[in-house]
Amino acid sequence: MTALSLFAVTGAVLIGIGFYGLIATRHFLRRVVAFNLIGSGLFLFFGATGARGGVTDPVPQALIITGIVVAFSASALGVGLVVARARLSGRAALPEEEDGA
Amino acid sequence: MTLAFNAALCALILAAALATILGRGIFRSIMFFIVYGLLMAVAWVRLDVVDVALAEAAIGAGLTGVLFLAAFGRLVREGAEAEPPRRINPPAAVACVGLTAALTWAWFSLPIPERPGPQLAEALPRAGVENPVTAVLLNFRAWDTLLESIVLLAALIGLWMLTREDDWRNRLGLPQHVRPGGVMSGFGRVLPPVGLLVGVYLAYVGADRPGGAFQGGTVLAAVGLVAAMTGLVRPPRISAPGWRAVLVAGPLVFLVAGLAGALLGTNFLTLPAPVAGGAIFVIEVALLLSVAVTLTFLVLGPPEGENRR
Amino acid sequence: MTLWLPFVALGVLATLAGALLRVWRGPERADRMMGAQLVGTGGVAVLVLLAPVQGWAALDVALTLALLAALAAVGFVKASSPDGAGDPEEDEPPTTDPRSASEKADG
Amino acid sequence: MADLATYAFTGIGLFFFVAGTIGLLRFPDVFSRLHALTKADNLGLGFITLGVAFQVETWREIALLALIWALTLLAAGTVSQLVARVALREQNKR
Repeated sequence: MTALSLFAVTGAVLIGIGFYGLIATRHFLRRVVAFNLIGSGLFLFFGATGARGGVTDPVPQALIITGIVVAFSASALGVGLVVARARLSGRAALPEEEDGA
Repeated sequence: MTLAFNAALCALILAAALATILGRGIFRSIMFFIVYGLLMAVAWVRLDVVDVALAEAAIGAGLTGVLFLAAFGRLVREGAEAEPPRRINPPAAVACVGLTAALTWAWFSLPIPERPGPQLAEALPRAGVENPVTAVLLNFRAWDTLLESIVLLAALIGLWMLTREDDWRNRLGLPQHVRPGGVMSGFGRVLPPVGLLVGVYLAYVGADRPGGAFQGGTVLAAVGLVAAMTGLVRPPRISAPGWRAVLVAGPLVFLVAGLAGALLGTNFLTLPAPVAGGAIFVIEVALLLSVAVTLTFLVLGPPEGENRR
Repeated sequence: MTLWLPFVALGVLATLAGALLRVWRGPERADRMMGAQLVGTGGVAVLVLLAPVQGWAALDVALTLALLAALAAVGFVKASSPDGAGDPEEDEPPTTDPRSASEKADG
Repeated sequence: MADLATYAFTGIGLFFFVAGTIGLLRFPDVFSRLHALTKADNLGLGFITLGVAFQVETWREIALLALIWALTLLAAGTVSQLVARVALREQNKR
């Protein structure tokens, strides 16, 4: 397996881990973290794609740089919403599911 | 040896990512996310994309950690950091394994393209800079960058909309205090000058080496954050006109340059070759300042009064 | 040299697995923070070691990491202070900071 | 000759990293673990930057390496002070 394939598969696994965290965890802050994992897994996959064929293509690199900054600003807004919600309701996690719901 | 190194690096990255999701307690999750960001910066260097590695090092390993830790502290004070007991969710796990498998299949079945496209090599001499990543960011695909700087501004406005009515006139973030002459205030006096130098250096070399306005801006944002947290400077209020001007300077200068391109006969946002170098320099300075200030304000958060429980 | 430096880098990476274990086990929050701090230093060391093999631009990334090495820890001590904005060296949070008090009066 | 110095110094640096990590894992309490950590931080990275400095091509890289080590020293000193105080306060609370 070449280095690029290794990083691309790592990116794919990261996306899977991130999605699991987004679906299966209940605390909102952990969900924001999971969202960040999906984002950076995607960037890794995309970056590896852009480096195939010998030369590194600058277009994916430029998009990833803007993507990292945008993902960060989205996280900052998300974290702000989590904190604001906790102040209003005193909780920052989804309640436990009732059986049969 | 390099394969063993890459494999070990990927294993550590995956271990850290799994631990953020599966570890008990939100604090542990945040710590592993910081570790994960550090390892990702190394991974980007291994992929030979230093431009991305610089951005990841400043944001993933620096700013995001402070953002999450500050949020965790606020949740602790609200008594909302506890997590309900978690169970394994088998359907979600199966779906996510399926997603990973599909992406892996996609990777191995995609045709290998010819890189980079011949258009880029042909166009690069007209770009005005030698670093192809900077050329793409600020000239060839300037649309993305312009809209991205506006997204940053929109996120900040959204965050500020969460301010409470009585906090509106306070300074951004929590009112920081340190022991005068203590370790933290000493650190806050030593680091910012060096950090300013590094940030400006990264932005300056961006024309022909890895670096640029975004990479430099993220480093400057981290420096601004250190200065605010250690009490070296006090954050401004939302209404401060000078800081508002800096926030919009980046997108505004970008738009003006784009319109000028349209008036000078080329298309909107396409910089004519003779002035491209100078125009990129002006845009970069404005973007550097806007990105740095916006990111700092995003981490500091909306204004909060003193000792709010 | 192209074999030795990646080998040392691999060795440093292996020690980072130990740091990850400390982050996982805790038990104190300070322990976890220390583990993360060691990963930061180790990341700088790996990048420095790879620079002669991989290209000297890696040093710029190492510089960025070294510059921000203390950022997360400062955020951590801030977040663990009682009001989220303090300094562990203060014995008690100053409730009457003269500057902010005067400012409030005129604002 | 320069290569020999690189082998020696980076090897010593790796030794300090290994020792620091073993200390971080095996020492019994927070403060002794902090002590182990600063060894890896200061000495390990110091020897590694020194070793790599024998491979540089220009003075620019030497300056960068020196700055990297100086910044890590500053960070390590600050972090150990502050984190130790946080740990002390958490212990006193109990």
